[in-house]
Amino acid sequence: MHNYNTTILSNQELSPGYYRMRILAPGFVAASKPGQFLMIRVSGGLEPLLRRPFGIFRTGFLPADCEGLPDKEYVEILYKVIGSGTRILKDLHQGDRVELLGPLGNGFDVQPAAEQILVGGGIGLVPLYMLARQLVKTGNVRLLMGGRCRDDILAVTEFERLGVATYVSTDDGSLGEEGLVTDVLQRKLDKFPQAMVYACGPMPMLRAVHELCDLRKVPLQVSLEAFMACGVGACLGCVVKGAGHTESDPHYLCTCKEGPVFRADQLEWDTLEAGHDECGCEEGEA
Amino acid sequence: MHNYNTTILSNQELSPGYYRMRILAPGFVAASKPGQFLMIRVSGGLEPLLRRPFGIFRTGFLPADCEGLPDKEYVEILYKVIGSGTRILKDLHQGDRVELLGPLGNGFDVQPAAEQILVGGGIGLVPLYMLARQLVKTGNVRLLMGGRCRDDILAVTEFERLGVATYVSTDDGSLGEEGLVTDVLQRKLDKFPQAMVYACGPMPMLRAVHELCDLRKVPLQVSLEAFMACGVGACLGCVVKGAGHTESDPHYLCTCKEGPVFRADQLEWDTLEAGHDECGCEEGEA
Amino acid sequence: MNDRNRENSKQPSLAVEIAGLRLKNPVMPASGTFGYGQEYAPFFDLDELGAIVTKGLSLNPKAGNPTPRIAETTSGMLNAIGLQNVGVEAFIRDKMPFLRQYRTPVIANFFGNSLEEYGEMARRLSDLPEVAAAELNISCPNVKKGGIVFGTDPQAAAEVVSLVRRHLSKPLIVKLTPNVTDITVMARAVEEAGADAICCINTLTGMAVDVRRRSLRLANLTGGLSGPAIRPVAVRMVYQVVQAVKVPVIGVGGITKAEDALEFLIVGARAVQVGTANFVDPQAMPKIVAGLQQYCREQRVDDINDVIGSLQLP
Amino acid sequence: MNDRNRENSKQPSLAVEIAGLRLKNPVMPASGTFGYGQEYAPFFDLDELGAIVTKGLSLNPKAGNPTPRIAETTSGMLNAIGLQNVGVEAFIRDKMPFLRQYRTPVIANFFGNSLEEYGEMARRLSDLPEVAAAELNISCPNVKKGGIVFGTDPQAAAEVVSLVRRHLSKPLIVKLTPNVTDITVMARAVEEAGADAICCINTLTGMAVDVRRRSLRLANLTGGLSGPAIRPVAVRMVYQVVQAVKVPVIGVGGITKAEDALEFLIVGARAVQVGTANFVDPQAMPKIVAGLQQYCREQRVDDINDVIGSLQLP
Ligand SMILES: Cc1cc2nc3c(=O)[nH]c(=O)nc-3n(C[C@H](O)[C@H](O)[C@H](O)COP(=O)(O)OP(=O)(O)OC[C@H]3O[C@@H](n4cnc5c(N)ncnc54)[C@H](O)[C@@H]3O)c2cc1C
Ligand SMILES: Cc1cc2nc3c(=O)[nH]c(=O)nc-3n(C[C@H](O)[C@H](O)[C@H](O)COP(=O)(O)OP(=O)(O)OC[C@H]3O[C@@H](n4cnc5c(N)ncnc54)[C@H](O)[C@@H]3O)c2cc1C
Ligand SMILES: Cc1cc2nc3c(=O)[nH]c(=O)nc-3n(C[C@H](O)[C@H](O)[C@H](O)COP(=O)(O)O)c2cc1C
Ligand SMILES: Cc1cc2nc3c(=O)[nH]c(=O)nc-3n(C[C@H](O)[C@H](O)[C@H](O)COP(=O)(O)O)c2cc1C
Ligand code: FES
Ligand code: FES
Repeated sequence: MHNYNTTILSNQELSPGYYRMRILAPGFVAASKPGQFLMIRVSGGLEPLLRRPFGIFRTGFLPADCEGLPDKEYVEILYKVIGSGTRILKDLHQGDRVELLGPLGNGFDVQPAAEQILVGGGIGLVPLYMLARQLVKTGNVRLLMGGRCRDDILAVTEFERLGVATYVSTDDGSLGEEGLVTDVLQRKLDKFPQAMVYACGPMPMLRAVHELCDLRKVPLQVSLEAFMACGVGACLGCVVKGAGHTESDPHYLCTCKEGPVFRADQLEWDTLEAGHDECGCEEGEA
Repeated sequence: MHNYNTTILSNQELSPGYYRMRILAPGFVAASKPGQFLMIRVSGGLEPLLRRPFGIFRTGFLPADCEGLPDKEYVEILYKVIGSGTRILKDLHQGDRVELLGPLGNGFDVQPAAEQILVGGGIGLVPLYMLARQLVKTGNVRLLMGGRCRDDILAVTEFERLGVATYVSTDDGSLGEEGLVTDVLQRKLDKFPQAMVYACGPMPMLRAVHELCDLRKVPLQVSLEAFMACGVGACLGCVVKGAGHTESDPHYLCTCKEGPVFRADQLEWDTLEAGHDECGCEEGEA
Repeated sequence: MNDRNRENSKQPSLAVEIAGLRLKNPVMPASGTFGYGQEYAPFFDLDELGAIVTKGLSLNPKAGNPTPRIAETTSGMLNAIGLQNVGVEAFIRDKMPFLRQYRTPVIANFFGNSLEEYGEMARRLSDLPEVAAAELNISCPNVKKGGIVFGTDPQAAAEVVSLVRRHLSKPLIVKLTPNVTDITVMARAVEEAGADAICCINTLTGMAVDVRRRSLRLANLTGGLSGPAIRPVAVRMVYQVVQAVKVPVIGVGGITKAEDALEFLIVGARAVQVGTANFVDPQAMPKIVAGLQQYCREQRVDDINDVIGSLQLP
Repeated sequence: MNDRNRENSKQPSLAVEIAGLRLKNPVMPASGTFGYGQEYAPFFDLDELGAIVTKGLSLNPKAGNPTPRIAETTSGMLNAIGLQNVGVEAFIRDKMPFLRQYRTPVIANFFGNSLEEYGEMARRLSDLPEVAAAELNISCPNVKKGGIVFGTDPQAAAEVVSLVRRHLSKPLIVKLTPNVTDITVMARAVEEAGADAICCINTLTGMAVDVRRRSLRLANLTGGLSGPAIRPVAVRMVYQVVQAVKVPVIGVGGITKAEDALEFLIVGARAVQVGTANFVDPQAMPKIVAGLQQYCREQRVDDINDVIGSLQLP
């Protein structure tokens, strides 16, 4: 876990409103586990004040022709433009400086299995790439990727290049199958009842995924979002209620430190929505 | 007086810490009088919150090869990097947007005379250029330009090109004569007792100029600085005490609206320093 | 934003009513940040505003504080103008004729240096047909006599409000200071004493230091903090006051854009005032009015009154 | 900056003393923004700090408020954590061992849900040799029982302070809320009741609205405003308290850099706490310490104590 003052290598629009940013990050390749995140201070000033959390999409080394740069490890994020912070982020250029804190949190608990199913909703696909890269070594990996429309479907070919079988669905049918990603999941679970499931996306999707898996006793790990101030477990702003939480015997989990990835059975699903309802995009993505 | 959302045409360092910025400003050529100023919002956000006032150095038309741009009138400012606002300003580039309010305030009362003496201290030279451009039509114009060192002496050749005789002095003798600009003024006033004097610069210099002129009954106009919030006479933040001011019969003048140029006899010189002491640069320029 | 097609539908109504005063929209300047109106006339038609609120007026001209009077802070500014004003007679003579050109109601903000002066000012303002309502400032933190005592003590506040109420023949808005432990106590006190509406908040008392010189950045030592920095405090207090009283509440503090104004309207303010933002952007207010229109269209609301107080509690 | 050549001169001393506690420099975290220390240990050596201040502790573990608990505002943030904490026993068991590795004094921030609990906590903290001093929070605006009554009423505050004073065998710092009409009344009350030092300010109560959903952005409705936005209010209150009491004052509120810390020191704070800035930059505090060193060199001051209270009044 480090606090970097580092340099942006590239920042490109992937599809309307979605960007990919590559940032120099010495030490990140060895340090990052699938499902971890980082926090970025998008401005050297105080506007906006807080850092913004983003999943680590992937880490890597620069190709040889970039030698001469101070360091060759990079980290990549994919982000959706939502509000003040991401609007500033999207206007940054190669060579601009940025403060980066990470890698943060606990990633996925990677268990070998014959059948692995990843479920991504929109930008929730981000933490699944490094996970897939690891899982393909030990079994079949399927990515079920959902979004409202074709613009929300990102980086699918990159997963395919890893050898992941991808299944795209959109609410409006503008790409892949028309319908919810959870409909696809249901079919896959019927077919592969021994699968392990890993999901990241908006809360209504996660809840539906949880219900499908719970019914079938399929092990599920989910990556959550929460409002964060510190990212390191100090402010207690990002908590979710853990299973068995009561007022007199509180059992809170920090999304930043004990998460953002949790086993489904660690969480108190009944109360999750309330706190999380606010954390979506302004237009109420589902 | 207009509120523009306009475009920066250029922004160049003139000497260490001093910049010249050219901004598209339709209508400015006809509207601007020598000694007026403008206010710039250096950021579209709220940091810094308030606009920064800058004297109008000059206005003009773009040469023909720039045709195709939305409008061809520009305004130029010269500025010194002092704090948060000017630090942002210096990093802006051609094509960046900027909000500009102006022209503001009352300029110099331009009176024809055979001998005209302009006294500029450091960045205080700014409002004198358009004044000189007008005055050279009717008499001899001399610019006495002072600074702490050679870096503070700006744009002198541009005055010379107008036909202005220039006399440079620096505290450390690194350019021109070693000594205070007011020493030069004293000699000139001895020689041209009928001159009219126009001055802009730090308060200690203005006070010394005032004392020299007052003694000799030479008419003096000074351009003042003050902390400003609105620039249009609404907040009453920028006031100076006018001659004859008393607590029971207050006579305040707004630097932004009734100034920034005042006839020396309009002002209550005894009290000027107190309020103005704060308005200098952090290192206490003199 | 993604509802361009809905924009053709009929214009939503922004009109609101405050203590019998009908305003074409809920946006007006905050006293002391808009001069006497004329200063901002070059930038937009003042008739686009719900009302015009004047700089605080007193019986006699007032010199105000020594300079420096303003200092910028993070997302805010401190001012210690000290209620400098031309006095009510000069206002009538020199400023009213200009304002008479407009149809927008004029609200005269005023204060006194003593109980008698407050009463006298109320009588004087009653005589002026051009003044639609009066806004009583019992809250300016800068001038000891100008209000700090009245503004933080419920009994003293009630006393001055009922005095003014007796002498004033038009709607009385009372403006409260946020520098109190419990603003609802003040709000209830002035409501009972006869306020027709409550305006809050005035500035929070603050201070800034020039660390190189080790001196204060305002000659008056302290000043009033305004601007976006104080908005969360202002929204909270407006929410509390709305719960505590029956009279309409005007929300003020840190509004720079339509979303900010909406925070106040949603927690129940009937109108809003825009202060420091006028300095940042002289066209802030017409932009806020346009933004409220757009919000109503996006939210499919025909009447801004349906937004006012529409806060969903959990 | 332009004084590179002076940098060779001997290191200025930053050491200060607060109620018998010697701190190697005046910079420490604000309670609740630094966890129990361990969270920030990856970013710098905690021994670089003047002291470590813990998250507020209570006798029993405390669940805190529902989420969302935080919301960003202009140059500030609202929090309604609700004093969630592991309780003093778990603190001793799980957190103290880590802190024992450091030489920097540990200040335990604490609160109670009742007078008895405050007393019990004071006794419990007295037993712990690792705790150098206790900081009594009578001011958290979030939890009704956790202090709002004590924090805004001078009598109630005096009562809890003298109770704690009787049971506490180490220096007692009392932390005040800014949500009062006159902070000097509170400061004098707690000084008389036995506070060895006063810390101010806690957060200003605020509120923020999600205008699309027309709901509040915190589940708890209101929250505490912190960060640069509140600094002018904090500096003013620290200045006032310094004038009003004899005990040392610790300044807190909106500090992000050395210049900000210096504002507090110059008006007379003996030390400062850094809160929200830790979230913005986990290395904010060591940078502030370095900035204080540089300032002393630039101002040719050998001892930071010569800066403390050095404000020049006009
Ligand atoms: C662990 C984690 C991983 C994330 N990974 C990604 C990712 O890979 N790609 C991506 O596009 N987004 C990701 N997000 C969401 C991302 O942090 C927000 O979209 C972003 O902070 C919005 O900032 P803004 O300033 O543009 O929006 P604003 O609405 O202006 O933000 C205001 C405040 O709300 C917070 N906020 C807004 N939306 C969210 C949200 N959904 N979750 C948490 N806080 C929010 C901001 O951080 C900020 O504090 C992640 C969030 C978390 C917690
Ligand atoms: C009428 C007028 C004309 C001016 N013309 C010029 C010019 O042509 N070129 C130039 O370089 N400077 C000029 N100045 C000074 C210029 O406005 C300040 O240097 C600038 O505002 C500093 O901003 P900052 O954010 O960099 O400094 P900061 O110190 O961060 O500013 C903080 C606050 O102090 C104010 N401030 C700081 N210094 C001054 C000052 N000297 N006068 C007034 N307010 C100040 C800022 O506007 C801001 O509100 C002029 C000032 C006035 C009033
Ligand atoms: C420069 C200035 C002058 C002010 N003068 C007055 C005044 O004369 N009377 C008054 O009631 N409030 C006065 N105020 C307070 C504002 O009306 C308003 O309550 C406060 O600034 C908060 O709003 P804002 O954050 O939008 O500026 C003044 C504020 C400023 C910044
Ligand atoms: C997330 C958060 C939690 C806090 N928890 C506590 C607490 O437990 N006890 C306490 O006395 N103050 C608490 N505070 C208040 C801070 O200690 C500090 O007084 C306040 O944040 C102002 O300082 P700042 O502007 O530097 O953040 C908390 C503040 C924040 C932001
Ligand atoms: S974000 Fe601060 S504890 Fe998780
Ligand atoms: S700057 Fe507002 S009156 Fe001059």
